[in-house]
Amino acid sequence: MSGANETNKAKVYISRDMASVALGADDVARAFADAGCDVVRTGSRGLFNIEPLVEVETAQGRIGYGPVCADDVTTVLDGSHANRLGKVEELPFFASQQRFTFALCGVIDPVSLDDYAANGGWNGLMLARSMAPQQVVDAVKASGLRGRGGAGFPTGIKWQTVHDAPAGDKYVVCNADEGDSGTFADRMLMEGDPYCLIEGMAIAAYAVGAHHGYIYTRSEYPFAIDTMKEAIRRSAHIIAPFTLEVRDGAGAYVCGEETALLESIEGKRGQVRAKPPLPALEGLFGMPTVINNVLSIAAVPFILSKGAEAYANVGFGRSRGTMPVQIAGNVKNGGLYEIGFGITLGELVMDIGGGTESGRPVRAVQVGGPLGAYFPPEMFHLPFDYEEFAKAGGLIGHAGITVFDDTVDMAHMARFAMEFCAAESCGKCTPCRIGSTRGVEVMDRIIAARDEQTAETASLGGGAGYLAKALYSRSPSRIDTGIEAQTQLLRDLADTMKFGSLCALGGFTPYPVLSALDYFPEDFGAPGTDNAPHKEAAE
Amino acid sequence: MDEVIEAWTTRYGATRDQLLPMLHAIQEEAGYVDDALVPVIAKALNISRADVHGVITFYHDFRRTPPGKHMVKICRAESCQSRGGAKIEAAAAQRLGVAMGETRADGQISLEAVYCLGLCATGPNAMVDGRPISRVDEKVLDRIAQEVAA
Amino acid sequence: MSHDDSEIMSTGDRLIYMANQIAKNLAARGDEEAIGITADHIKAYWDPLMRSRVADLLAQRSDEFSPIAAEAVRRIHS
Amino acid sequence: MTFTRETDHGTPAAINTGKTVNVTIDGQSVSMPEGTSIMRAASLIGGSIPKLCATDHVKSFGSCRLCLVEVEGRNGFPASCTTPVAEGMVVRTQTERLKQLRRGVMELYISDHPLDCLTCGANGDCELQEQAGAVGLRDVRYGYDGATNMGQAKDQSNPYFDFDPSKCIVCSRCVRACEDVQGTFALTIENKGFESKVSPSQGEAFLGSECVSCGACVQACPTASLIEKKVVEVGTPDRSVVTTCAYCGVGCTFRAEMRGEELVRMVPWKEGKANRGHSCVKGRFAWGYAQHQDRILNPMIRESVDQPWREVSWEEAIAHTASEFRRIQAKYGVRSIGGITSSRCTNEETFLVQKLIRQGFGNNNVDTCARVCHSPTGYGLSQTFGTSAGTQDFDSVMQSDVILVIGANPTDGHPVFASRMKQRLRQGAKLIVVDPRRTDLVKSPRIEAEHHLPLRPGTNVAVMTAMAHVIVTEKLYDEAFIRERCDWDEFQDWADFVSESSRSPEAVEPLTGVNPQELRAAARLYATGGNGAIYYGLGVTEHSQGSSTVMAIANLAMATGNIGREGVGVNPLRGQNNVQGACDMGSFPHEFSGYRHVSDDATRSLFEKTWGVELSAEPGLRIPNMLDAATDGTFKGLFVQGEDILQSDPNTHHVAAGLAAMECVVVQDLFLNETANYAHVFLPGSTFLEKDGTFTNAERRIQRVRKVMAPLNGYADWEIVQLVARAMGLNWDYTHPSQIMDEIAALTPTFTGVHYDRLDEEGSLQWPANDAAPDGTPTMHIGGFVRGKGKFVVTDYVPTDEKTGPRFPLLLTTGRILSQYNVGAQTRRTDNTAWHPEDLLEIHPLDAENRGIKEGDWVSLKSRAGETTLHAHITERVAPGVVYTTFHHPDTQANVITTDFTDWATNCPEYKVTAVQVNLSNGRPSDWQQDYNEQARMSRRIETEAAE
Repeated sequence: MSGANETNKAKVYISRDMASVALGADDVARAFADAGCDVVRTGSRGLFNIEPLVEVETAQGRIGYGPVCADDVTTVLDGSHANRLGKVEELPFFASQQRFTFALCGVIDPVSLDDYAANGGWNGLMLARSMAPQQVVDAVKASGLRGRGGAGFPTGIKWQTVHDAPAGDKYVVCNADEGDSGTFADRMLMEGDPYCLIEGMAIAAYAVGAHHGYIYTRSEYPFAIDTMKEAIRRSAHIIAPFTLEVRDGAGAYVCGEETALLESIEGKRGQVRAKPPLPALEGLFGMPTVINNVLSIAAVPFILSKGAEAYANVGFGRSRGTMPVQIAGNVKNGGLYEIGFGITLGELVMDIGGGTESGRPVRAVQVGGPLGAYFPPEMFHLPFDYEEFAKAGGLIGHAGITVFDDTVDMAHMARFAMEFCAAESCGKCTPCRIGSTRGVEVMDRIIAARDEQTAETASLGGGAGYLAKALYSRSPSRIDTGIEAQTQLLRDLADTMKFGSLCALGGFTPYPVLSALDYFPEDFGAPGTDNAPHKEAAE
Repeated sequence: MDEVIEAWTTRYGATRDQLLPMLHAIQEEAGYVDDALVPVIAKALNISRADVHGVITFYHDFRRTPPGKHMVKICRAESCQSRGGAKIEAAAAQRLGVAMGETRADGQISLEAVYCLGLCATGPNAMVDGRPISRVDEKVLDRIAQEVAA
Repeated sequence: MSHDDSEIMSTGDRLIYMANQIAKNLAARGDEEAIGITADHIKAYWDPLMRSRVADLLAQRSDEFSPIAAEAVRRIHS
Repeated sequence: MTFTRETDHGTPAAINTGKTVNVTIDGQSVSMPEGTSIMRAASLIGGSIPKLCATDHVKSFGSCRLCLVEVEGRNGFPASCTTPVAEGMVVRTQTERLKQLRRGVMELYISDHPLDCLTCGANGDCELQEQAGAVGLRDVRYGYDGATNMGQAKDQSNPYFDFDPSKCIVCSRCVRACEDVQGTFALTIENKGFESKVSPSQGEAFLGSECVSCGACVQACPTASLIEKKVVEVGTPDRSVVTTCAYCGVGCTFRAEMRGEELVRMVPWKEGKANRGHSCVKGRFAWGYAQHQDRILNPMIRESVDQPWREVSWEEAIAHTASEFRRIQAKYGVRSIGGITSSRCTNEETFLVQKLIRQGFGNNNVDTCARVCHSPTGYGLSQTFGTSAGTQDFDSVMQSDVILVIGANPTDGHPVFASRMKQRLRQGAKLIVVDPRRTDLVKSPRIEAEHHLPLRPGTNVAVMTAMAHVIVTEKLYDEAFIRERCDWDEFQDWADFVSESSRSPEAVEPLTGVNPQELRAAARLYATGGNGAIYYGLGVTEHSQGSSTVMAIANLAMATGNIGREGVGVNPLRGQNNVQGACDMGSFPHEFSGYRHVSDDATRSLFEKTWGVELSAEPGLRIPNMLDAATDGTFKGLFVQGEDILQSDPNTHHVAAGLAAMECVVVQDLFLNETANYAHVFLPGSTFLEKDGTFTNAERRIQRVRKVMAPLNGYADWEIVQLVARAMGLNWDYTHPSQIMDEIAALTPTFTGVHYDRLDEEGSLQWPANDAAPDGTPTMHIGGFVRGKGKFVVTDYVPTDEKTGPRFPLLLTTGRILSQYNVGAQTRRTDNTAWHPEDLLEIHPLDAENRGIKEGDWVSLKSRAGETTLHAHITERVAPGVVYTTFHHPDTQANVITTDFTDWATNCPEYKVTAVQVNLSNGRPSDWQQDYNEQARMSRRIETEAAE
C-alpha cells in the first residue's frame, strides 16, 4: 500500500457541503490541516453514509476513506484505515450513474475558476455566444429537457416564448427554493458546482435577450447562499454584460411556486398570481421572464458543450435526459443518484438505496416531496417517467424519494400533509386557506375514531337545550363523526382542493392524502376495503 | 437602526424590491424587526406601512419580537419523520425546557420547527445558531443543551 | 375695530392702486399697447361710478398715477 | 354593499384593442372584445356565474374559486374571472361537476362564518348569503368546533363604518380597492394561511391608520365585514336616486340610497363619468349636515343687527325683503343694491339670482365667490384660448405622459381626481410639482414626482416664464402646431420676450429660490415627454398676478402643442361643486351667461326681448367694490345666496365694515353663517338633497342633482328666489328647474342642446353642447381655438407689493384639507371633525426653533391686516420662511390675516401671499377674535315668537 510518505505535504479532499459539515467534516478537515496536509474543500460526492469522506491524492489517483472521524488522520494517511474505499467513482453507487449535471460536484473546489475551466467549464457559454440566440433555444428544444422543478414543462418552449417577446427588460430567474422534504439536489449543486448554474443562467440570458438574472434561494440553505454569492462575485467578468444576484427566501414554502417567487423578489407577500398572464410574457416586474429550477438550468451547459443529442439519447418516452434522483428518509444508501429516466422505483429504493437503514421492511415510499403520492412496494415496477407516474396517480416532482419502514402510520402522514399545507398556505384561495385547516380536523376525527377514542365534539352552547334545537340544521349533534362519514368528507374536501385550488400547494396536497387512504386503508380504520390505487389523472 | 436602513438604500437603491433584503439585513443586525421601524422602512422605500407590515407578517423568518440568545431549529418534514424526527422534536422541547415555536421565559433559547434543511438522508436534523447537526439523538441533544445553556 | 385703520386703503386709494396695478402688469407689451389695453380693461370691468370716481381722482391726485395709468384714464373720458 | 345593485359583471371592461373573438357560452355563441374575461362575457349575455372575490370595480384576483367553469379541450376547471375569452372557445358554466365544486368551496366558507344572518347588518344585502343560496349549500359537515376566525373584536373607530373581522372572507376586495381605486395602500392582508386577516397599516384601528375614509373598501366588501354604521342602525335601503355631490369641483355622481324619506347611504355611481364609481370621505359620508339641528327652518327678520332675530312667516319675510330693496333704491338710486350668487347652489338657482338682479334690481351688481378662487382662470383662458374653462375631461389624464401640477394639492382638494392621476402615475406617467409645500403628490407611497420646484410664494410667473425661456431657447417648441393654430408673429414677440437672459432660470433663481437645473429639466420633460397636461388650482389664481400665471400656463401649452387632443390641456381644478356653473350662468358683473359682455348689444337685446325689460350695458360692482361703495355710503342693500363672504373673503375687517354700513342684508343659507351676523333678513335655504337642478363640475360636465327628500325649510332655493322676484313685481312662473334650463339653453349658445331629458339619457353633458357638438365636448380646441388663433400673451413677472420685512418676516400661504370643505359650514357639522377639528399653523422646524415654538403650542399669527391665534404644527412640508394654514374654522378667522391685495385683472384676493409674524402666545384669543365672537354671539340670538 503506497500511502503518502511523511516528508512532502499530502493533498487531501474533504467536502464542505452542508450535509458533510452536519456530519463533522469541518472537525476532520481541521485535524488533517493541523497534521500539515494540504486540505482542498470540495462539494459532496453525494453518498452520505460514507461521510465524512476524505480522499487522499496518490500516484494511482484519489483514494477515498469514509466515514472518518477527526482522530483517524494517521491511519488514513498511512492507508491502514478500516474504511478504505479505493477510488470513490468506482463504488457501485457512483459507477452506475450518468452524471451529466453533477459531473464535477464533489470533485473540484467549488469556487475555483481554474478547476472549473480545466474541466470544460464555460465551453457551453462560449459556444452559445458564438451562435445566434435562436440556435441556442433550438438546442435546448432538441435536448428534450423538461422542467426539473416538478411541472415537467418543456424548457425550450418556455425560452422560445421569452425569446420572441419584444426586446426590452427581460429577466432570467432561477427557482432555488427547493422546499420539498427529501430533496437536496439544488443545494448540493449550488454548494458543489456553482459555476455550472451560473453558466446555465448566462446561456439562458443570452438565448432570450435578458440583461439581469436572480437566483432565489431558500433561507434554510445558508451554505448555498454564501457559495453562490462568492461564485457570482468571482465570475462576474466572465458572464458580463449579464449580471446576476442572489435573493434570499424568508421561510415560505409557497415561494417555490413560480409566481409567488416573483412576488417575493418584487418585495411583496408571496401570494400566488392568477394565470394568465404567464411569466414568460408578464413575469418579474411585469416583464417577460424565464423562470426555471436549478437542475433545469444546470443541465444546459452540458447540452451546449456536449450537444443536444448526447442529452436526448438518454431517457424514457417523452422524458429525455437524466434526472438527479435524491434517495432519502429511512434508507441505507441515501444520496444523489443522477440517472436517465426509465429506471424503476424499486431499483432506486432497493438495489441502489439498499432498502431501509433501520433494517425493517420498506412499507411506503413518498415520491415528489410533501405534495407527492405514497406508493407501496407493489408499485415498485413504476419506471421513473413524468407520464408513467402521472398515470399511477402520483408525480415525480423534484425527484425526491422518501423511504418509510413498517413503523409508519399512514393516517398520521396524511394528517401531516394537511398540516404542512395549512402551515405553508399563502392564504389567498379558499380551498387551500380553509380546506387545509379543516383537513387536519377531519384527520383528527378519523384517527380518534380509528383508535376508538370517543370523539367528543364541543357542542355549541351546551347540551340539547333550546339553542341546540333552534340551530337545527347546524347543531353539532347533526355532524356525523363516524369513520365512513369523515372519510367521505375527506374525499370531498380533497376533490375541492385538487380541482378548486389556485396553485399546486392546495391542488396537490390530496396526492399524499388520497394515496395514503387508498393504498393503506387499514391505517384509516376502514373495514377491509381493497387498496386499489387511486386512478384519477393528475392535472 | 435608521442608519442601517439609510445605508442600505444608498447602496442598493430605494425600490420596493429591496424590502426583503433590507428586512434580512435588519434582522441580521438586531435579531428582529421592531414595529417602530416599519414607518422608517416604508418611508425609505416609498411604500406604505401596510405594505411593509403585510410582508413582515407573511414570511416565517421575520420576527417582530426579540429571539432567544440561542436559536435551535428541529426539522419536522417527512424524511426526518421517517428517521424518528417526531420523537426527537418532543425530546428537544422537554430537554431544553421550551415549547416548540416559543422563546424560553429567560430569553436564553428559541425552539422552532423548520420544514426541511436539505439533509434528508442523515436525519433527524437540527440547526443550532446557524450550524447544521445531523443524526440527532438523545446524546446529541445533551450536547446541544449544554452548548445553548451558556 | 381694534386695529390701526391706516393699513386698509380707502376706496379712492384702492381705485388708484388698481389702475396703477393694471398698467404695471401690461407695461411689458410696450407703452402704447399698454395704455390701450388698460383703458379697454377699465371700460369693460369698472362700473360707471368707479370710472367717474377715478377720473376725479386723476384730476386731484395725478402725481399718484403712473404715466400709463394716467393716460389710460384720460383716454376713457376723452 | 348596495341593495338593488347595478349588475356587477365581475371584472372591469377589457382595454379596447378593437379586435373581437367569437366564443360559445352554455350553447349561446357571441362575439366579445378581446381580453374580456369569461365571467364578464357570461354576465353581459345575461348568464350568472357565482362569484365572491370578483367585482368589476377592481382587477380580477382569482382567490374565492367559486367561479370555476369548464372549457372544452382544457383539463381542470379554470376560474372564469381570470381567464380571457379566446377564439372558438366553448365554455360550460352550469354543469353538475361545477355545482359540486362550488358547494365544496361554499361549505368551507360557511365553516368559518358566523350564522347570524337574521340579525346581521347586511341581511338581504350580502353576496356571501346570496351565493350560499345560489350554490344550494345545505350542510356544513366540518362542524363548528374547529379553528375559527370568528369572535374577533369589531373595529368601530371610523365614525362612518364598522370593520368586523369575524365576518371577513379574506377576498381582498377591500385591499385591492384601497390599492387600485384610491391609491392610498392603507390596507394589507396580515399573516398568511388560515390566520390571514385584513389589516389597516400595522394591524391598528382604521382611524389611526393611513385610511382616508374614502369608503371604496366598504363599497367593495361583499359581506357585513365593512359596512356603513347607518345601514347597521336603520337597515338596508329600499330605493335609490342618482344625484351629484355638493362638495368639490370633481362632481362625483352618487346613488343616494333611501329608506323611505331617510337617507341611508351615498354610494358612488359606476356610470358617473367624472368619478367612475369612486368617492371621497366628504361625498360618501359627510352628508349629515343636511339634518343637523343648526339648520334654520323659519325665515327671520330684524330692523338692526344688534337686535335678536325675529321668526316670521315666509310672506312677511319676502314682502319685507322686496319693500326694503325698493325703499333703498328709491332713496339711494338704482345701483345702490346688488347680490352675490352661490357656487354651491344649482345652475338654475344662480341663473335666477342674476336674473333677479338684472331684471328686478335693474343693474349688473352681481358677483360670485368665483371672484375669490378662479376668476383669473376666466380672464386668462378667455384671453388666450377664447373660453373661460378647462380644456379636457378627467378621463384624459389616463392618456397623459407628463403631468404638471402647479399651485394645487389634488389629494386634499380634489381627492377622487387625484386617485385617477395616481393610477396614471403608477402606470409610468412622469410628474412635475410646482408648489412651495412638499404636497403628498411630491412623494407618497408608490409615486414620486420626477421634479419638485419649491418656489417662493408669489413667484409663479417668474417660474413659468423661465420654463418658457428654456423651451424657446432650446428650440423644444412645436413649430408646426404654432404655425397652424396660433399667430406666428405673436409667438415671435412672445418668444423674444421670454428668451431674454433676465428671464432665464439662473437669472430668476434669487427671486424664486428654484434650482435652475431642476427647472430646466422640468421644462424639457414637459416639452418633450409626450402628452403634457397641466393641472392648476388656487395656488395659481389667488395671487396678485393670478391672471398672468394662467396666461403663462396657456402659453406653455400652446408653445409645446399640448392642446386639442386627449391627454394634454390646461385644466383648472375648480374648487366648488358649481363654481364653473356659477361663472357660466353670468354671475360676473360684466357679462351675461356664456361669457358675453353686457356691452355686447346683440346679446343684451336677446335678454331684453326675453325678459321684457331694458338692461344696463355697464359692468356692475364686484364684491370688493360693493364693500368699498358700502363704506362710502353709496351701496346699501345686498342679497347673498349660499355664500359666507365674511369668512371666505379676505381682509375680514373690510368685509365687516362694508356689511355694517348697509341697511338691508338678506342672507339665504342653511345655517346662521358669519355673514348673517350682519344680516337683516335670513331666508332658510335647502340642501342638494332637497331639490332638483344641475351642477357643472371642473370639466364643464353638467350633471343632474335630484331631489331625494322634501326640503326641511319648505322650499327649494330657486322657489325662494322666485318668491322674492314676484314680490318685486316680476312675472316669473317656473314650476320646475327644467324650465329654467330651457330658458338658459335658449339664451346661451354653448348650452342650446342642454335639456333635462338629454341629461337623463346621456347621464351628463360637457358644454359646449349645441348643434355643432350635439353630444357635448369632452376635449376643447380640437383643430382650432374658440377664438380662432391661440393668442400668446407676454407675461412679465411683477413682484407682489406684499413684502416680508422685520415686522412680518414670514410668508403665509393658505389651503385646504381633505376632511374639511371651504368654510367648513357643512363638514364641521359632520363626523369629519374626527380628522381635522381645528385649523393648524404649519411651520418649519427652523422657524419654530427660532421662536421657541414646540409641537401643538398656541401661537399668535399677525399680519398688517389683523391677528389671530391657533395651534402650531411643526413640519418639513413647508420650506423655511413659509408658514401655512387652512380657513375651515371660523374661530381661527384665518382671513382676518389675509390682506386686500388682489389679482390685477380680476380682484381675486392674494390669499397665497401674506407677510406675517408668528409668536408663542398664551392661547388668549386676539382682541379681534374676542370682539368678533362677542358680536357673533349677540347677533345669533333668536326670539322664537309664535308664528301667526
